[in-house]
Amino acid sequence: MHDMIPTQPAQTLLKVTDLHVAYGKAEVVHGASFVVPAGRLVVLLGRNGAGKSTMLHAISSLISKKGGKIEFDGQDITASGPIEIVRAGVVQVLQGHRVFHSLTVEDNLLIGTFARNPRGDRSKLDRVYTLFPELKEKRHQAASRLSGGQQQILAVGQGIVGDPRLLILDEPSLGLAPIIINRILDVATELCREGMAVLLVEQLVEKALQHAHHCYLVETGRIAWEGTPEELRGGDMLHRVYLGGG
Amino acid sequence: MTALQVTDVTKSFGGLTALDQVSLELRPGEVHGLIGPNGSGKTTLLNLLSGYYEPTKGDIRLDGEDLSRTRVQHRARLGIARTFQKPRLLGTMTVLDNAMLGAWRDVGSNFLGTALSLGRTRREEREFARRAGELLMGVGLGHAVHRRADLLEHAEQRFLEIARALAMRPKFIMLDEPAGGLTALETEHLGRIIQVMRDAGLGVLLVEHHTDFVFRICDRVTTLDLGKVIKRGTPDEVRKDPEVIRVYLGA
Amino acid sequence: SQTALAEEPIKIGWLSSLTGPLSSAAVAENQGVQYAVEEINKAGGINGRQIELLTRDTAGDPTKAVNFAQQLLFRDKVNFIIGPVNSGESLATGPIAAKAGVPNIVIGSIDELTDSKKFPLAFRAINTNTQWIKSANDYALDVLKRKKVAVIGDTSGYGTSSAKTAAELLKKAGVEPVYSALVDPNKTDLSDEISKARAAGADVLMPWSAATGLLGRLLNTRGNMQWDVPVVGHPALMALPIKELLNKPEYWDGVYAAGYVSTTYGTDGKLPERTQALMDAMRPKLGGEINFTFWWVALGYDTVKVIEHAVKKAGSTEPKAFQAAMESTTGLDGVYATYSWGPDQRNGFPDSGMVVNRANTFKDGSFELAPQ
Amino acid sequence: MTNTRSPAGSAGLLAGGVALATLPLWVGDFYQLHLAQLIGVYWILIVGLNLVVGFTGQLSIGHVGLLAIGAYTFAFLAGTHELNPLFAIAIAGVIGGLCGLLLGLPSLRLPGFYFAMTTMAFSLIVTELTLAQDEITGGGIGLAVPGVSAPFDTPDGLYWLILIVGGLVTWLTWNVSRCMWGRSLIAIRDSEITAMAVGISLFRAKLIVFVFSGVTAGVAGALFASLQSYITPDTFVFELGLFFFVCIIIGGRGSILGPFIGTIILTALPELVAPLAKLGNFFYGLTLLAVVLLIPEGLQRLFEVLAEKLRPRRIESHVVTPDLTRLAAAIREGQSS
Amino acid sequence: MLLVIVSGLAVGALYAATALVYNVMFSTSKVLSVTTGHLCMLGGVFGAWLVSDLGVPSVLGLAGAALVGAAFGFLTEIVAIRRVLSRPVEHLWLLTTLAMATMVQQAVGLWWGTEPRPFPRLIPQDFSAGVMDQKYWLPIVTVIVMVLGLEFFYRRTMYGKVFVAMSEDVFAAQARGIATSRVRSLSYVIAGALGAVAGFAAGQLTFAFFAVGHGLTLYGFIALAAGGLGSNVGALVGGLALGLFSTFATYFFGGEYQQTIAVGLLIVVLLLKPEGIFGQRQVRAV
Ligand SMILES: Nc1ncnc2c1ncn2[C@@H]1O[C@H](COP(=O)(O)OP(=O)(O)OP(=O)(O)O)[C@@H](O)[C@H]1O
Ligand SMILES: Nc1ncnc2c1ncn2[C@@H]1O[C@H](COP(=O)(O)OP(=O)(O)OP(=O)(O)O)[C@@H](O)[C@H]1O
Ligand SMILES: [Mg+2]
Ligand SMILES: [Mg+2]
Repeated sequence: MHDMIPTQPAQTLLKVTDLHVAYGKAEVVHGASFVVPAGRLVVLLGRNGAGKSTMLHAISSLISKKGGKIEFDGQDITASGPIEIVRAGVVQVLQGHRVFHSLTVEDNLLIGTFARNPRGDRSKLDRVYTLFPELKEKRHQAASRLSGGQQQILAVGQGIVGDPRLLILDEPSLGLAPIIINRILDVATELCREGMAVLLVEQLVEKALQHAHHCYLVETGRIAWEGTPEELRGGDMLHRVYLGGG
Repeated sequence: MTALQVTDVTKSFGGLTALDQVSLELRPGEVHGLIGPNGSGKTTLLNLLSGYYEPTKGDIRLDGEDLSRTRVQHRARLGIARTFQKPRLLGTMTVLDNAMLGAWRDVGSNFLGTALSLGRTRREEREFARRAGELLMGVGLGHAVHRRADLLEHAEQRFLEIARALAMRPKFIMLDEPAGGLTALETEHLGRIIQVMRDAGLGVLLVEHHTDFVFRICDRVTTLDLGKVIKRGTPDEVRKDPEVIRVYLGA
Repeated sequence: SQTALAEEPIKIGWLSSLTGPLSSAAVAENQGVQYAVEEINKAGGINGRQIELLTRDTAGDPTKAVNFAQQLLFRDKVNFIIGPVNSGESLATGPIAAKAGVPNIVIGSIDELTDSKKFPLAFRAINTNTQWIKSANDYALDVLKRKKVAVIGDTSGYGTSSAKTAAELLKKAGVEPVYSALVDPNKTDLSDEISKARAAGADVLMPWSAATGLLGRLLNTRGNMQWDVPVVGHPALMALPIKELLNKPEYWDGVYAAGYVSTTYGTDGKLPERTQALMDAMRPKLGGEINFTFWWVALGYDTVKVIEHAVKKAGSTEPKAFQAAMESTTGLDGVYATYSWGPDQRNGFPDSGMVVNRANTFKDGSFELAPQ
Repeated sequence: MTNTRSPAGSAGLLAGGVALATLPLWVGDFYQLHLAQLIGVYWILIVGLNLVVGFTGQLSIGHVGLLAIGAYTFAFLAGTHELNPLFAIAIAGVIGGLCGLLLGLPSLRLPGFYFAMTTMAFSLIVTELTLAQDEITGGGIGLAVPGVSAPFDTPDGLYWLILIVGGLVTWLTWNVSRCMWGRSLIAIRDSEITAMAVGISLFRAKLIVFVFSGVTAGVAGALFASLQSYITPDTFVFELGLFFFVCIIIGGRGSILGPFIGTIILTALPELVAPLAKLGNFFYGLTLLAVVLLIPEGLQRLFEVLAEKLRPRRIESHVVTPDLTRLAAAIREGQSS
Repeated sequence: MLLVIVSGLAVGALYAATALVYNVMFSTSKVLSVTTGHLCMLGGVFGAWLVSDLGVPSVLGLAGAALVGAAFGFLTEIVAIRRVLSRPVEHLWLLTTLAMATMVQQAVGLWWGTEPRPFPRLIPQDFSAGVMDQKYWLPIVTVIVMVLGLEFFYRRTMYGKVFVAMSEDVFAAQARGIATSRVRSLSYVIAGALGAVAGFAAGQLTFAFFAVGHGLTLYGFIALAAGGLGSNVGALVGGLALGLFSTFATYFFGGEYQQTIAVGLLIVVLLLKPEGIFGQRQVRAV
């Protein structure tokens, strides 16, 4: 696993350095640093409210950063807006079924391609339809009619059609049947094999570790630990982070 | 022996049949798990039970009384409570107020009485506040009683929803993916809470995708697929069922 | 203290709807009021006391009017109130001025505004609505010899009530209107009303509305239908904004409106010299050409002059004295009219001051007499 | 609701109460007294409307219609038919309530903004009817309105009457707001789904508060009429209905103190910009815009924020650990009772 | 009788256009702006000013009016919409747009005068043309062109979808790489221009009058609600229907109960079909 030790910029796709984020006065991310190498699946683990989503939002510059530096593929994207970042290939799937309810499934997917192609790009849709046939069935249904899980699948689909170079998934397993979760994580690994990178936030620690190459433990806005899944399973870090203290 | 009975219920939306001839019995003092692939009809069944939808066919009975076509409010007053897949709290109110809201079915004083602040109203208020307070302590939100609900974290919101449902003094409580987005530890706590409910004699209907969790705490499990019941029985029977593995659990 | 008293100014509160729909009358009257005040102050004021004018824009809203009336009466302690302009507001402020015991020069035309018992201190300078309507009716019936009248009012408070009065007066004269309707002043098209009036066989149209838009549409529709029927009614028919709204200038032919001797050209083509004098004096302020009916200015001017006259006569601004002075005023020559009030006569405007004008003779805000 | 008043708060409340009760004694002149009376009358309407708009979230911008109905009822009974004014005020309240019922029955079934527009239209309809039914309302001429009978026949007396009524309705709504009913209304406002889930009958609750607001509007109308001493259709312009609504939003939803202060400020404002004559309305709009942009959540929230500034409690996140024995006890108790 | 129908259709067309303008702003922001009617007012007033007072050719006049409308739309979005949408409290936009409406009406009133002023003849035609008069068919043609244009715009481009998307969830829309603020401004600019054009086309009906805004805001909304919020066809049908209906109502019952009748119509429609004739209702609450 030497080839993916962060200090080798060559493979590094995303590099977050000393990130600080605050909501109003309350700072919730206090200097987090981590890297996502190309072709790797990196997972962020941590308790609710630890600040994982906040970090992800900051990367896509959906919220303003208080400090720190974010580089993507060698470019400094700290200052650039959400659009440029999506165009550059950083696509994020937000937490919790964030789809557009009164649009049909198909239109939701087309919106996913909008940033790259303002006229919408249907050619990208087939891949998602083959991955998730349940979406194809319902392609002309309003998203509001989907079940919670189906909406989550659609959200992931929206991310994939944006053909990302770095795909950010925030708790994709939320409300999904185990079989689908496996399918999504397999897709993620496959994307990595194709040379993209995936940054994953997950509460299903075991499942996540099965697919991850590298993991970071987030504790109240800081990176408390980093290492490979094997190392993590070895130590008692997980235990500590999730029970907090002791 | 009261029970909530669903018999041969069918629900279709336009062309699509979300539920097809589903039967299910929810008994007091047992935790009944409801699992199945996404879009298999679990939430729909919950919505039928709590009255947001009317069944296309079949009926729903509580102690023999047919509820199929009664309003949501009526069932709430009969003691059928539920939580939602996405927590639905009142952000501008305090945690305690949110929990107290559950006591609505016990409110005896009408608008005028309240406006004139008759003794009865004040007595009720105190009573409800005490009860809700106890429940909040119970589910572990004691530290946040007077916090605005929109400042709660995800897990706290889920537990508050449960407290509100319990404040309704329900006979039956239906939980739609209560463990969604909870950490292992929090899921652990949730499990204990559910067991306490069961021991207190509530009938619990649990819709959940954390299968190991479901199999651990449920007495019986029903599996839906494409709106049909494909397997029901003890956790072990269901877990080993090849069909369930194929459509839901995966290898 | 006598001197001190002499120095302190005479406060006049001027409730004027300078903004909002129907503000053009108020704006013109304001010119007259302002000018009169300046003139008097330049000449050393009334009995040596300067006039302090406090103007408030009621925007035609009765509630605002009441508030400002209270403000002027009880906080600013004015000695006199002029206005308000619109009937709705005047109806609301009248009782308050009476309660405060402050003299009020009324410039609203609705008859209910004056009453020597209820409002002993309220004296009207303008003519009454009845005087307007009567002179218009007389002209239509007696001079034009028309008997099939169509009465058209608008749905505003003023419109409805005037239309009602008009119908009543006609009945008194033994004429039953063949058609009468109330129209929303902003209705975009009047073809249906007019064709109905025509179908009813009307031989004269009598609109009672101050809404320029409505009147303009009425005349345009009449013209577009090439229906040659005389229109007799509210003075607003002669206002210049109407002329601008007309599709063709000739659509103003055959339009006659209640007007005033003071703003009517004699056979010699001259205005009454008091009017002419004021006009010449004010022309520079009004920016050369006068493009609004001048009697508004005259009325505004007179309101202040009336106060001056009464105060001089009474020797003080003391209400009772003022009332006495006004009640004993007869034949006071103003620009706008020659006023006479009396112990139980609160409407100073004489019937003899009314005429009917030909609308299309607008010149310097004055008009020629309608053909007799 | 379960917001326990701080001693400072109740002290302030007391001081405010005393100041209001003695206002005629220290107020500068009749004009200011008149403003106070006007504010009081508006408040009587707004405090009822507040339950509809601020708590239940039903956007009624047409309450001026109900105000007008109350006003005309009073003028008709106490004026035309020389009924005892106090009695007439009561009847105006009843009529207001009835009209509220009639308006609410169809319109409260409509979603948010549709309801708003219906109420607005209602106010316009009332104007049309007052113009058309001139044998009762005097049409465009309007009606003269008598004062209230002794001991309320002096300006001070009228003020105290308004104060008493205002105090009463405020007390009533305050009681409602801090009990289960208040919670249920807010539930309806923020999430109808939740409200239904706990057994609240939406339409019934909406209708009840709307009728209540109708009653206060009717009473307010009666007092407004005798304060104006003359009413015409142009008195009850649609803008007035908006004004009431604005007072509440500026004050802050789900609060009572906020809208009260909002009412005072917004009523006094036009008088302050009066010397601007022609520009008056423009500045009114400008101020409204500024206020909404600066304190979008209303005065109430402003107070709260300031309070939090004074004694900030930092929210530390920690693991939720249930107390199972206690929970069991609580549930069992619920089952048994 | 024919004349009554045609004039009914003409005002109906104006209501329909106003309803369309509502839709355009609503589509990106879920806001029903009180300024909608005033956009038409601006079109009428500035059209008259440019063509009559400055004597520019009517085509340029139209362009100028549209420009003014667009500018005001843009301003509205920046001042009254953008900042309040980010707030948790709903319906603040009602107040901010109301404030904008009050200010623009007052400003125009002071500058242009409070009396209605004539709107120029756009096409040489004699006034005795009766039902064929341009003041009737100009608005009708305009609104039909508008509907076709909008439908084309929504179907041919992604913007229809983008508008809906961001109106539902701005945050998620940004995450998908949509320049939400820019898109919203765009919709308000379009709305402003359309409103002004409508006001310009109907100028000969309404005259160049500073106070036509309020009425249009109300009637436009009634048309929209009856036709179905969000549906352009609905707006068209609702508008024309309302125009005809109220004209006939006044023809038979006189002007006293105009509003009563119009609103009666609305209530009936909404009680029968709450989402409006062509609207579709949001399904699946839970
Ligand atoms: N919009 C917001 N305003 C204020 N505070 C916020 C906001 N969003 C999140 N927070 C706070 O920031 C902290 C981190 O939130 P965040 O959602 O990033 O945590 P998380 O690790 O994603 O938790 P979860 O696993 O529940 O998603 C939490 O304490 C939360 O209360
Ligand atoms: N209102 C509706 N209109 C149309 N189809 C609907 C509606 N509600 C549910 N459905 C369909 O019915 C099926 C069952 O939905 P339901 O929400 O019950 O699934 P679920 O078992 O809860 O799935 P999940 O585990 O993802 O929540 C889905 O295919 C969904 O698309
Ligand atoms: Mg998160
Ligand atoms: Mg579900």
